[in-house]
Amino acid sequence: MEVFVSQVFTGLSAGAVLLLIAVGLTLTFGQMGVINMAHGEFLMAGAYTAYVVNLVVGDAGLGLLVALPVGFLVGGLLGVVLEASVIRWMYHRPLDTLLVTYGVGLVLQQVARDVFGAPAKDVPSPSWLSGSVPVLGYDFPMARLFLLLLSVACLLAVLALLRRTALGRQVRATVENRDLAETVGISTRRTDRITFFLGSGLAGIAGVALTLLGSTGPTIGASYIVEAFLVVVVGGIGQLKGTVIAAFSIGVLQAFLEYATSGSIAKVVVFLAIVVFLQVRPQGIFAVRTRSLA
Amino acid sequence: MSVPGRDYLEVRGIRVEFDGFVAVDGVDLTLLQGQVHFLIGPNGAGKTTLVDALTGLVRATGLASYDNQNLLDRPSHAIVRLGIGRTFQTATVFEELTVLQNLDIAGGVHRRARSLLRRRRGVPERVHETLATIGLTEQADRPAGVLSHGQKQWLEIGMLLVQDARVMLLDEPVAGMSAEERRETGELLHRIGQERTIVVIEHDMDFVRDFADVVTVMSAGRVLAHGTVEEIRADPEVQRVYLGHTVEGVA
Amino acid sequence: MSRRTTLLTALGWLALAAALLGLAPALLSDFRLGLLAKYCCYAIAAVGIGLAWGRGGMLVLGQGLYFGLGGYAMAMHLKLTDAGPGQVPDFMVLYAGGEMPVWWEPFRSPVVTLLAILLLPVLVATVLGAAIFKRRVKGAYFAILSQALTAAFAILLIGQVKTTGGFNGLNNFQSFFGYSLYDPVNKRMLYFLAAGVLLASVALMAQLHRSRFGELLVATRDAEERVRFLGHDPANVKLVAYVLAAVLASVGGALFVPVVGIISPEDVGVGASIALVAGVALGGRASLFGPALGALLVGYAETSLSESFPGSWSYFQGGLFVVVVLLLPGGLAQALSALASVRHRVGGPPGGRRRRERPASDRTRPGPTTPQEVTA
Amino acid sequence: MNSRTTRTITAAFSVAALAGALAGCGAKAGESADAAESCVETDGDTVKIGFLNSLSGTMAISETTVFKSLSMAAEEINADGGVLGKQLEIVSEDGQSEPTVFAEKATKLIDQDCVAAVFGGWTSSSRKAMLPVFEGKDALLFYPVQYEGLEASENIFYTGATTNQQIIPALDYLKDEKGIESIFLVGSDYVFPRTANAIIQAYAEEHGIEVLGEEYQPLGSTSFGTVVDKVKAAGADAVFNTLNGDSNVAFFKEYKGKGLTAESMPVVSVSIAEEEVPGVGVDNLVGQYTAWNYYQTLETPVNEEFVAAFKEANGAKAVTSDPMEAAYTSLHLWKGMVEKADSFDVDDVVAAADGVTFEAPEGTVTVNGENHHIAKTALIGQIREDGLIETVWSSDGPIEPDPFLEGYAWWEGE
Repeated sequence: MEVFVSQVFTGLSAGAVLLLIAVGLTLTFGQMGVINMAHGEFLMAGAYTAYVVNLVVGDAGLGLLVALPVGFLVGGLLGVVLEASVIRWMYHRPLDTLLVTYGVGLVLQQVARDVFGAPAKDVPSPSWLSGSVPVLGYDFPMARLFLLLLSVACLLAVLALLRRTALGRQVRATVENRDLAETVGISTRRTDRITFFLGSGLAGIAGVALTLLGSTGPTIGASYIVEAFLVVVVGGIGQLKGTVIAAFSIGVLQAFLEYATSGSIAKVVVFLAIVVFLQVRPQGIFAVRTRSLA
Repeated sequence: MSVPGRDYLEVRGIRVEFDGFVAVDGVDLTLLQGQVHFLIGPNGAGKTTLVDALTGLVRATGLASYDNQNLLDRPSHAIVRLGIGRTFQTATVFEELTVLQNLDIAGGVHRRARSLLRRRRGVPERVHETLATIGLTEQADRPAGVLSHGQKQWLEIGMLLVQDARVMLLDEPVAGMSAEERRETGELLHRIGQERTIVVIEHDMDFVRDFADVVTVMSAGRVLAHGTVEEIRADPEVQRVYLGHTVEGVA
Repeated sequence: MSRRTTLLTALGWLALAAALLGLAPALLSDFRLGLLAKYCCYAIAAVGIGLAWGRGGMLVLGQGLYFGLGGYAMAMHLKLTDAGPGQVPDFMVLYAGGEMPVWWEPFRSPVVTLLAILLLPVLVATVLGAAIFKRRVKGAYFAILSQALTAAFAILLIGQVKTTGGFNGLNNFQSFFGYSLYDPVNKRMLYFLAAGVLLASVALMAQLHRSRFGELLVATRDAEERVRFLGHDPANVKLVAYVLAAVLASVGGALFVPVVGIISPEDVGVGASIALVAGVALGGRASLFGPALGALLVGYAETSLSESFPGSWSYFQGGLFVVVVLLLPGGLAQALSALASVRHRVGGPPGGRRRRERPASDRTRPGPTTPQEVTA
Repeated sequence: MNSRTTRTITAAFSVAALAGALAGCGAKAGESADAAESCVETDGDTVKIGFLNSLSGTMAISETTVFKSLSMAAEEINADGGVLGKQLEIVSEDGQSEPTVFAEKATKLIDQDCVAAVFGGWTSSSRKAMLPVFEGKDALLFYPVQYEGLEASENIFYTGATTNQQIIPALDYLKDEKGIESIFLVGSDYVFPRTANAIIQAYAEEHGIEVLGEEYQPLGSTSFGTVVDKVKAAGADAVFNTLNGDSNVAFFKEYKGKGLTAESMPVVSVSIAEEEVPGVGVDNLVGQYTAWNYYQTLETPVNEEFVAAFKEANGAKAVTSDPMEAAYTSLHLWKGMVEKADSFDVDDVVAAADGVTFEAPEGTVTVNGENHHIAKTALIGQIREDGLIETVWSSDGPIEPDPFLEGYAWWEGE
């Protein structure tokens, strides 16, 4: 029982990390059919933002609170720049976008290495996030709890934005049918850019949050990107609810497998399970009925 | 030379449903060889969906029997191999291949796997004939991408000929064609229709009137009427539901 | 394909052969020739990627999987022959208490090994490919899946220290089918072997490109649904190309082992797999010579850049992807043919000109196109 | 030209290539190939040596510092008159954190640049990849990092610790000083942790210590939720940590987050040196233990000079660590061997190696001519608030290297 509880929580918090990264991907992948491999590097930029903000502010707690919005802006701006300079020219070539953004990612990694140096940087955790809270007899680390809450909060914010605002309606209309959206006067160019800002900004937030769990290095994003894409694919492209389910199930599945076997085997089994799952449901958990997706 | 079971396509009770929306609702049809059938009806009547169902693009229930096989059980390419071919609303030819290559590739179904690995030598007889039939002999070596819209439609029909499709399902083949091209297309259909079952989805009523042997009117997923152009014209039901307010050509 | 193109192809092939078999050995030192042999191994895999990606439209981001299958099969054989009959490879003596898993045993035989190098990728690629293509998983889905598979493979290798050498991989080979690997003359022999295989695979591609299958593959790439209505199952067409690409990657990997003297998870992982794609993109994915020449060029660039400016390699590789794929989707082949203003024909650069395939009806109702529409 | 002609030509060429390949064959296995003649140039005023470190990729974090201390040693030696009166000329290559590249660059340094010796490598995989190159070309490699032992190549000198100079003393410390009765093993999934843990298992069995778990994570993994859950649930007296690089950060953050401390469950790490501490975060590490043979805080005149010189060259914030010191020492040891042999020839240098000593920052080290390792003193350290490591225990003088653990009856190869 104890093992069960601890693994559910560990899995949920791992899923929360995946979710935070994958939500942004789902938005851009879903709406524009763009596979942005540099998403991981936006995350890295968020992590370095946390590092820099912390140096400037000098207080771990305040630093984190400042870094979250700043990280969002940094990630978002990088996204907009990428969209405007590269991706907008390639909407009709989704596969090629994958390679181009991978290249952008490589360059960003090396920039980080040259600017910040290769050694990993530590961002100190605020004192109010050290230690743990007992939940059902399990000591849930505060940092992980914070991450879980942050990820849920981000998700709710995105949902509210999509459901409640005019912008959200435009985004959904564009996802549904790009041509039709254009004919009713929605500027899909503008919508695309905003979506990209939002999705990339979320990666920035994820980066800031991840400094609570690990180190900040040039390859921090690359280590998450493959898994994050799998979450998107399993969830069903453009489907937030699918992404949520996929992220948490993969997180929990991995946690249990890891408990039963080892880290390597768990990863391999999860990857294979995903391949098999896509045999059963090639469209992911929730299939989208739209023709504008690539 | 009528092969038993291959001189007609029989459709019984076909039904297609998308998430509760019934697009085709129990259609019965018998499509005979040697006739040019026209399938007409307002937008959303289910014409294209019916063709999609017959060619394995959407799941359907019911029976569509050809050559003693139920088409609805089979994947698209297997249906094609039974001798049923189709075209699409927008002409889809391989634009980077030449006209000749487009036709040649259509004949691939009947080749053995080994011969696929060899390069094409000379032009197969059937391809030659087809080039003449569709009137593209002079364009044989040009990339299909540079053809006019009408020529692309003809090329598609030519590809069906090379494929030796016994049943041809053509989705709005004359859309966007000039009057002259329409006439030529109509004549072409009648020429090749002698030994085949040809089904044309069409909106242009002049074209229907000039070339249809049999007309089926669909509305809201059902067959409204079936018969010759004259019979359809006279059908009060058709006039009430359909012809009255949209089409002036027939009424 | 016209007579003139055929002639040009033949001349191009002869020029490549003359450069690889005549010029290079005459001009290069043993060390440089060894490097060229390594690039040849990458180029063999790249030729396969050219077929699958350039001609077939399948962005294979996980060829490291097959490169690794061939590489490890060869490496296991070399370790076993070095150990001698009935003996166990050195690393197993050290780390696994001298116990050898049963599945190593068949690789003692050179015949089994050579067959494994050819057939293992066929088997794996057929199973995976059939599963993936029959379910109409394509485009980005396919790319991501192939990448995930190679990532899983690398993790698996790393996790099995006792049977695969783990992160260290397999290395320290003494001999290659009876020939000492310490002898420079034998190293040259290996170069000729790698170059010969590369030339043969380019020749094989030339034949495939002008075959009916080649046309069908391009047709499938450009309009998969249309091909279905020619009576072909596009899944089968793609499968053949995918399997061939897998075999070429495997052969490249198998030659890589004696040439470089090591195979490790680093050589088969995500990064290595994408690096293979880089050369293909540079050279021209759909062209005949592009993938091979691109891979040779990228290999050379990597070596010389890292010799002069450590760290600049990342900028170069990243920049290459951005510049080439964005501005020159047909790669150098496109640039060359633009220069020569030769009009391209079958399988010219697909990027920028590929249309989204939408054959079925286009209406606002829930359409009949859902299963195959998701990917372009 | 028709296709048949093309095909014939193709076939002809393929056959010719194959025939050429086979006809040109050299020595069969077992026959001795003509030993590659060394091309080392020793007639001039300079002699070339090669530095081979990862200056890019994931290992650049650690190896860049090794490169810096090697460079410092070379400058010192040159300022001091060089080796046998010749100035050292450095050829540096980037190993890019990839074993394959290490093998390739090693070949280049030996064949193309004709260096007298190569210094570098860090990971076991890079060393394993280079080993056949150095043996095949009869060249010299100085490897400066503690490693898993079980190796003694004629062509490599190992100036970092082998297992009986690091792992076993750490276990002795835990057993004798801390009185532990149980232990939990956590490591990255590669050969060093696997081998180290095999040794620990054997040691534990011999000395009645219970091993409560053995967990591995893929290199570079940053998900330690489950592992730390297992560690916590097992409740061992101590944790033996062979994690590498970034994984340490995630592990220690998780460790602290789940309320585990140096007091409640101490962790002994063998891959965290002064250089890595800031990256992991001093807060997360204070009070934890490390096992090495050198710390920056050592109070010997030689070390104080070494630290001062290093800070002079690399800034006041620079720290020194065990692998850097071992690299620094390796260049000086090579100098000692060459001068003792009065020759740069590899065979002469190897023959002269036994007993060469150097007053290193870590203390006096001596080369063992038989297994090419060096005698070193083992030091257990504790991480301080300022990020430096303080010696809390040391072995009784230098320990003779025993890479195959032949002197330990409980070890029989696993």
